[in-house]
Amino acid sequence: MDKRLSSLTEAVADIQDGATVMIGGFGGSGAPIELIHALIDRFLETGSPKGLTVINNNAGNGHVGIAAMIEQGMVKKMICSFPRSADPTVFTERYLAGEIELELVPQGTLAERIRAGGAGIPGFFTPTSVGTDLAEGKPVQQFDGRDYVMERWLKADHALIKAEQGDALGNLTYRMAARNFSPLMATAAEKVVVQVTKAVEPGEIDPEVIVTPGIFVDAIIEVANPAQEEELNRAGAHHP
Amino acid sequence: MDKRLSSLTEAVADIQDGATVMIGGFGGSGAPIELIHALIDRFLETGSPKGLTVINNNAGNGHVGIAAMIEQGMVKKMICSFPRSADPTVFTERYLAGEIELELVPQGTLAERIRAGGAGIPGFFTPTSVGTDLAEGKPVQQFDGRDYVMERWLKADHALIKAEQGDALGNLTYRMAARNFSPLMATAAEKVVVQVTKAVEPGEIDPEVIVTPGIFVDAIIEVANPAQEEELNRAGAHHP
Amino acid sequence: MTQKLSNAQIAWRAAQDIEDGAYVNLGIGFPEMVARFQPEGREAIFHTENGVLGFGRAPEPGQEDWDLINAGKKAITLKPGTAFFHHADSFAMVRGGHLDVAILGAYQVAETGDLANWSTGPKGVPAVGGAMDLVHGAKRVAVITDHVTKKGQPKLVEACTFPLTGVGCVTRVYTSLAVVDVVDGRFVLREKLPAISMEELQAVTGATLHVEGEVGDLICPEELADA
Amino acid sequence: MTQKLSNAQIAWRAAQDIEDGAYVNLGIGFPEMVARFQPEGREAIFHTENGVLGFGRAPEPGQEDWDLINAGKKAITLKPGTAFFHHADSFAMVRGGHLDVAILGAYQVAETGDLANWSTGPKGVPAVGGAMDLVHGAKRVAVITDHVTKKGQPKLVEACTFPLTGVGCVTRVYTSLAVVDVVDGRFVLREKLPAISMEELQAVTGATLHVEGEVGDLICPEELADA
Repeated sequence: MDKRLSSLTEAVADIQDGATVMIGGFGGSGAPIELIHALIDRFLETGSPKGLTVINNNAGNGHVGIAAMIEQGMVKKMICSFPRSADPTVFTERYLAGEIELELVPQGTLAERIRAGGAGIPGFFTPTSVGTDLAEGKPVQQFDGRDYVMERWLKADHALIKAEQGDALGNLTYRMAARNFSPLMATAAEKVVVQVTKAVEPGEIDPEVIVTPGIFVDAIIEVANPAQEEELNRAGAHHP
Repeated sequence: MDKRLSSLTEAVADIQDGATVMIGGFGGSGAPIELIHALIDRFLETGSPKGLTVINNNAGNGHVGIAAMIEQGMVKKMICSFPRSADPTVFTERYLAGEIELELVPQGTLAERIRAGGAGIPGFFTPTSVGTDLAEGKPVQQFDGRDYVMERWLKADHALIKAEQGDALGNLTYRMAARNFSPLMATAAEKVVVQVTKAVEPGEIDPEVIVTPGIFVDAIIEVANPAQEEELNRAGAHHP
Repeated sequence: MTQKLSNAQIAWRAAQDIEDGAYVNLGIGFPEMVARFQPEGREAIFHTENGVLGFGRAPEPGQEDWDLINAGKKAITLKPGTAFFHHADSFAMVRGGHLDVAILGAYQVAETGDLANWSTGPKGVPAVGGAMDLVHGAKRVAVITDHVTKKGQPKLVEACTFPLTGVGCVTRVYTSLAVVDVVDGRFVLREKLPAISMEELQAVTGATLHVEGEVGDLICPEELADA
Repeated sequence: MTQKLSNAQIAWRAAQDIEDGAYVNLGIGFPEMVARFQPEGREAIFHTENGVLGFGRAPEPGQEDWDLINAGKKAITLKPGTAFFHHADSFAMVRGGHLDVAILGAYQVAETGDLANWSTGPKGVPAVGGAMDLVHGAKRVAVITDHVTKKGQPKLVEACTFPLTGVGCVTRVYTSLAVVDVVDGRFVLREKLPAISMEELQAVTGATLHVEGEVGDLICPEELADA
């Protein structure tokens, strides 16, 4: 079994119209720019995939990555905690025009819902958002005299994430704060595709330091010297 | 801030009668033998602590570690998934004599309840045990047409765990399958004391490979060349 | 009817259905034997509840490292690609549906797919381990077992009389006499030992064995007969 | 009444209450400034939602590594003992009560301890980030804020009119004029600028300021007045 793919095109080939896609990253750290741009390129060539629901902490910055997906009209809905950034224009304009839906989720609840999706936990209770607008319509239950909101798991058809090292079995490490949501998303999507900065052979990663065991990963594609979203934005990049 | 202690005696000094204590380990791997034996020694000298509720996957093996605690009469109740072992005599005899209580919890539910305790999640739903005797008396709720049992978090007054490396800030790594429940227990107890095989300075552990960040740890005590429970048992050891 | 498969033969048969690259959990005890019989050219990746994925075979006696064990507390070894993780992540793999197959032992399997394998009743010390998690987690839950108990009682039954491990979870049973699927609340016979007649097989089975299409011959390597 | 504390002075005052070894989360924006003013001999350990504990100061311009950022997407640095972890573990730290202090900004704080700091109403794009988790997670939730809005409206009120971030969560407010505790549904004044009278302070506060015992002088380093 070898999970390594040979092209970015292949890596994003099976995402269908209307799919739910988790995309790793927090701001620019951990954003799988090359996978996202390969998906945009596919859309520009074929008109598909569109009508996507995208799950990420944010809603894009500038004109690359998720912002570029939104700009091209591929995204129907964002599920995120913080749709603001240094340059959130693309999302903001479409949101205010009613052209994109937003499900706003507190950040810790977003993380826990994704983890729950991956861990087979359909619902859990959290104190977060109790008594606020974001708890509206959700069951509230008291434990030990304190109110908690019940939240549901979050799953996706696909996850696109970025890792540092990945071996042929899909075992992954991450780089600093670029880890963020990616290990969770790797557990919660039907098909998990990872761009790794360095593809290695099984055994090259110390078993003690593997963050995402290969069982969660379907495919890896090596992208040496990947773009960093923050740096692209500081350089005023656009995709395409 | 330096979380390093200088003696095992000090490490177990504040566990009170009637306390709930999580003890790391799965079988012999990860069992903090020196911490447990220091606690037994304290009990033998002072008569305290007794009436303990102990949370561990098992209920002791042979006449060392948790089995020795039970043998000395320190344990009122075990919360575990599998109270069997190569030599479970100590627990078995007391259980059949009605001298020790048992709360039997499926292993994955035990792990998740401890994680929930550490993560501020008072309740969650799991498919595990639905329709079985172990779900008796627990709320059942349907999600997407499937039944799930609601389980509660599990917390403790103390956790005694074993790690491989620990720095002065409490950052920890583990050794192979000795990791098991310990990173979870470190999050779910009021006071977390760790015996580490090697105490190091902050910065000596690569930030990428820390498994338990120091925020979860209250104190560490270096025990170089720790005993391995399985090896003690194969040698027929008794404590004291 | 004295002929029946050895445990090794049952394990071998179960191993034939495990695909290359499958993630597999083998219950403690007899099911662990399945790992020995991976077909040529296929490599399954074994998961153990206590936080190891992709481990290797048992070490030579004397070479054990007792911090490297499986859920049955037996020593295992590293392989290239082995990963360690904690218990919550381990059961996220189980409960989250990431395992392709779990192969477990059984006291009884019902035609509804119910499984009883953790307790034979209120006597003694109960112990459940990870079985209740596995039966509701793995994509496919199979059982390997002798066809009858030591006393000759059927283990394939209409309804379990022992406490349940899980409801409607088993989809295939590999016994010492047959391979039986659970389909829509019925046992469907897929394979049986050539030497045993349908009537003989039904006589030692506690629920109706249905036939849908061909019943294959259950043929296992002879050299495992005494293993 | 023109005199008031600068943001740096408010941040300095809040920093004085952070104990050595405390685990602290600072909200994005103004609260991040608190990290600059750790008292001599004390060292707090800073947590950021995006998976870093025990990080160091901002790097020199040009030295940023944009994979090493805080929740405000600002570059940070490593320190001996820094740890990385994923978002679920990060919010386990938050929700599980492992943080000693969270210091956040506010649109409004009510005498009940209710906090509004994420939305000023239905216009624009709503964004919540980790604020709702932090207010119910940290052992102590403090607010730093100007005492009034830019238009001079009180930010300390009887009841928040903006959408709530959390109910009954704030226990201390450091403002540009005073230090106020929330005690049993009332504001209790602990310190105020010496130059402001009780009457003047009450006039710019939207709920009754109670006095229990001595009201201290709120005195901050002069050199931070223009910072």
